[in-house]
Amino acid sequence: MQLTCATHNNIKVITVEDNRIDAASAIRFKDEMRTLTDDGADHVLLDLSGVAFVDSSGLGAIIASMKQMGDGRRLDLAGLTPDVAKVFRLTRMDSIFVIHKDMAAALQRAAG
Amino acid sequence: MQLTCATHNNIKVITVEDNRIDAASAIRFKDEMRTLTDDGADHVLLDLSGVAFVDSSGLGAIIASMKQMGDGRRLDLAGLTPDVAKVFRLTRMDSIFVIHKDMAAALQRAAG
Amino acid sequence: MAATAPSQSAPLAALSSTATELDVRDMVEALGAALTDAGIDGDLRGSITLAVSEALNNVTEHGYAGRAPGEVHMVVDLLADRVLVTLSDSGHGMPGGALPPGLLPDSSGARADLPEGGFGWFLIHKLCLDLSHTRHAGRNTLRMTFPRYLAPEKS
Amino acid sequence: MAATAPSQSAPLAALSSTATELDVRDMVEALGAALTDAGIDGDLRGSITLAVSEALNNVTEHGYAGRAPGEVHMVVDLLADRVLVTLSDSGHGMPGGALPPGLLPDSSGARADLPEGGFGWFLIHKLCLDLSHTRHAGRNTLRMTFPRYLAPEKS
Ligand SMILES: Nc1ncnc2c1ncn2[C@@H]1O[C@H](COP(=O)(O)OP(=O)(O)O)[C@@H](O)[C@H]1O
Ligand SMILES: Nc1ncnc2c1ncn2[C@@H]1O[C@H](COP(=O)(O)OP(=O)(O)O)[C@@H](O)[C@H]1O
Repeated sequence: MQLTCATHNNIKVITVEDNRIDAASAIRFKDEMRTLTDDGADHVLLDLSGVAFVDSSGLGAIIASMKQMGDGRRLDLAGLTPDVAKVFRLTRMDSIFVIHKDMAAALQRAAG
Repeated sequence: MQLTCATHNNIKVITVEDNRIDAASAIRFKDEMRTLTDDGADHVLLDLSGVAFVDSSGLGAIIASMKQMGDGRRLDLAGLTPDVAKVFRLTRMDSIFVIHKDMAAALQRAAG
Repeated sequence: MAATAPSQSAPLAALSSTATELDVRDMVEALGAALTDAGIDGDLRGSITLAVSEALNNVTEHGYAGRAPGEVHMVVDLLADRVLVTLSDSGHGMPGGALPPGLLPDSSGARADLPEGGFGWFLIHKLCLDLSHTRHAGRNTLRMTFPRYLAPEKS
Repeated sequence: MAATAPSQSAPLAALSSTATELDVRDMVEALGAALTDAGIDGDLRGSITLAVSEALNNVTEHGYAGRAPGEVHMVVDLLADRVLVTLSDSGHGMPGGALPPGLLPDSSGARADLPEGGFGWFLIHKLCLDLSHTRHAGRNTLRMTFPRYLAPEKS
């Protein structure tokens, strides 16, 4: 599981470099998210545009990553590919996360 | 494997009392046929009217029973149910054995 | 037995057993009962049970030859115009990796030379509309296709 | 992959693997490749690979829980209007002997109470047209039916 990190407009952007978050990688994803969000950034944006497949274990790991950040801090999502968007829609998790179409839209919204 | 035995018009009639001769019973069938045909009767008639199913192992055991009788002695068949007749037909073994419609026909033919 | 289930839904039967002669006999009898329940009888039922019995006997005799009898799994599906039987086992692969051709053993010789075996694949080929074998990661999958309504005997 | 084989003949895929997370990932990727080869793409391909992935993960996590990872076998069939996926394994049976109902976990509470799991059977039920489970002689057979042409999402 490879995640890369950058900061734009005070938003910490984490990009998933693997093309799947599934049962085989969920725990590693969650652990790396913990490391990357431990600095306390208030607003984290997870760029999923390179991820073609998320199963329910991957979804659970994304939810867990949000929960482990604690209240008062945001984990937004951006760039959901169609199959990934479907997992969020079917499980109603699209109403729990703020989901941006892509990174440009997410950063613009934050800046505006 | 249960076989019963009787003599009509100098023909030794062996009736198969089980409804299948398959891989699980083929060896027993062949062994019991050997015992029952060891007396040297020249003309043996195998009544298969109670047998619904013969697979290729069962067919092989019937062929083996004929072979173990040796040349100059006959093993005829009678009363083949449809699925059993099909095995003989498909493998062309219907041209090797004399096959009678039923016991009455077989005994009449022998008597006539 | 989901005899009244719509085609393409639950299988008509999904059975598993150890590959021993007595266990596969039970499996063939359960197959026959499921076919009868589904309204498949007569010649077609006879052809399907015979071909499947031959394939199961092969798994028992050849697939697990030289090892402890393993498991064999059967799934039966009733489609609109076909009956599919899928057998899988963890036994040896086919000799040379391909389905045996199923030639009829020669019975033209003297009585003492008549074949007593080797009819298995011949019957399977003869009774199936279509036949395929796949081996992946040590598991064999044999797919046997039968017609649903017509007698499958090829001349 | 018999992508051009007629329906109801050879399976589109017959794959076997040990039920570990990495092995079933490979199996799901092979399923996806086979579907693409067969011209099944987009939303439908996504739904099938997701549902099958959930079912395979269940076998890995629950089916063989407390024992060494066993084997799981997948057969995929392309019918005229359906895609059938048949999974079989020798793991535990379903809790209570029946398919778990697949309720959506409650996410109405506080952030700290959000569910992190329990979505598996919910997704499977949601994405399949039809679903059946049979257990016989220690072996589970899960049959998942998908449409062949339409997106299977139920509202
Ligand atoms: N399931 C199997 N696994 C491995 N080898 C097999 C299998 N089935 C058949 N064979 C091989 O194919 C040969 C021919 O099989 P078959 O026609 O059924 O003859 P027989 O009736 O003597 O078993 C067998 O002798 C065996 O070498
Ligand atoms: N293949 C299986 N074999 C045995 N039990 C299972 C299987 N799949 C699911 N279960 C049971 O059903 C429950 C619900 O499964 P699921 O909805 O997939 O939740 P999760 O996503 O937490 O695995 C599991 O916790 C388990 O007890």
